[in-house]
Amino acid sequence: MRISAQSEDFDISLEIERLKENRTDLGAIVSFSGLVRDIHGDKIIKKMTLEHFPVMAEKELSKIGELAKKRWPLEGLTIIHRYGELSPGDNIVLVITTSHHRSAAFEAAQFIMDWLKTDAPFWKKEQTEQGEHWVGAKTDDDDQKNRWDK
Amino acid sequence: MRISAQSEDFDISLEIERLKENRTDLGAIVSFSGLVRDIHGDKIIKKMTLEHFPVMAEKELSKIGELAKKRWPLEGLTIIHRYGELSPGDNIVLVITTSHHRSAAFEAAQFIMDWLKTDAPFWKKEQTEQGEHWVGAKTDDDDQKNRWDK
Amino acid sequence: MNLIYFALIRENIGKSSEQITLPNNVTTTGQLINYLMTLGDNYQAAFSQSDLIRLAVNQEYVNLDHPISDGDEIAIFPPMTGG
Amino acid sequence: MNLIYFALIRENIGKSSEQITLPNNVTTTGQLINYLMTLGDNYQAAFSQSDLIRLAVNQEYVNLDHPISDGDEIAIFPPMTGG
Repeated sequence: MRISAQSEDFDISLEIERLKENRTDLGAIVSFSGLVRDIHGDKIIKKMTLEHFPVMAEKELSKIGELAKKRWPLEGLTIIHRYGELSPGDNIVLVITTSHHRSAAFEAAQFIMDWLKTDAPFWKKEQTEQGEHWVGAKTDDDDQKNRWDK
Repeated sequence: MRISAQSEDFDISLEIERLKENRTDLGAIVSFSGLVRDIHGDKIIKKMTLEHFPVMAEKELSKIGELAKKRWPLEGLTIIHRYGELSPGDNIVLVITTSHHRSAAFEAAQFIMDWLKTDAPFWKKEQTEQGEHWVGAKTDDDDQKNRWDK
Repeated sequence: MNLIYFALIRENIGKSSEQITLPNNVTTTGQLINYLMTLGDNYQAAFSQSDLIRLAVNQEYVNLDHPISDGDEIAIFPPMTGG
Repeated sequence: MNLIYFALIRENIGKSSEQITLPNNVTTTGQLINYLMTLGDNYQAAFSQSDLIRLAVNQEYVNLDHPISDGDEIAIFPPMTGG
């Protein structure tokens, strides 16, 4: 399991290659990347600053990864979350899951994203043309996470 | 929508870049790649040959893509399916979905893979140490597809 | 009528395509399969299990009751296993 | 006791961390928040909405009834919005 909270960008192909190495047993690789959007609601986003809780951020990402590995037979897992100043179009987060079968890889990646949204200690501040503000948490995100309780 | 049935390998980063171009509105990019596994059931796979129905293969992949676009608000979509002789570890299929939000991208990619398994005119023949044989269709795959009916 | 075969059905029949002239009493895909099975053991082997037969007429999937005519291209193949 | 603040709470309080000595009658996270709110308007603004407060004691998320002691590191922050 590769976990990283970092300011630098990531390279999806390189990260996929790291999980594949020379393995020939993987049947399915799912990657999710989340990016900064240029619009949020009715506001135009110029920049975004991602604040994080150092050390704890990676610990929480690891915990979420371990939860996913307990639930699905994953062969490999990478979670990278950026912090610092980002612009629209920039990468924020990358989750890659590999498995023998596709449903495990798909579901685990969704689960990790849903948990990460509410449980990883990162906070977004948006710079818009009307000034800057901290992004509020969405009850939607809680609902997305809670659907995995069943 | 980019659709391709091809013998050549694909490059995931390049395909993601094609969908991103210089756009700054995409919030979510999901990629699925399916690979040749070295084991199937209790057999060791040495090679795999993928036969396809030329022209109709791309038409069916397009139809599946259109179905997905009707169901989810996708911004971009790529489906690439290889044919010809492949080895364990080789890429078979790539699906990339982009959307403003992650659930649309995740669900559409899963939907496309589930439909593609039963509806795209490709057939797998495995070369094992015990000889070669055509892979049988799995009722599992029908079930996976049918869950989208509701 | 142009017939094309794929995968195990192609191998069992021993060719990937052929031209045939449709007998007058063959007007559906199901009747075509039954007619082909009279042409030899290779066709019988190819079509012995009807649940393992899929068809496309002019590149559209159809069932065994689909009407056909002499100008059609009929593809016959086993259930798909791509992805 | 070491306190660290993040995001809007950090901005409202006006610092990212501080050392305090815990009064004897403050033994839970909830009591700590109430105590901090007596220290000034900036703290009151930061903690005015209790549903927008999250806490971690020694890097483990806890609720407002969690016991605390002087050696703990307490982080206080709004609900997370990463991903």
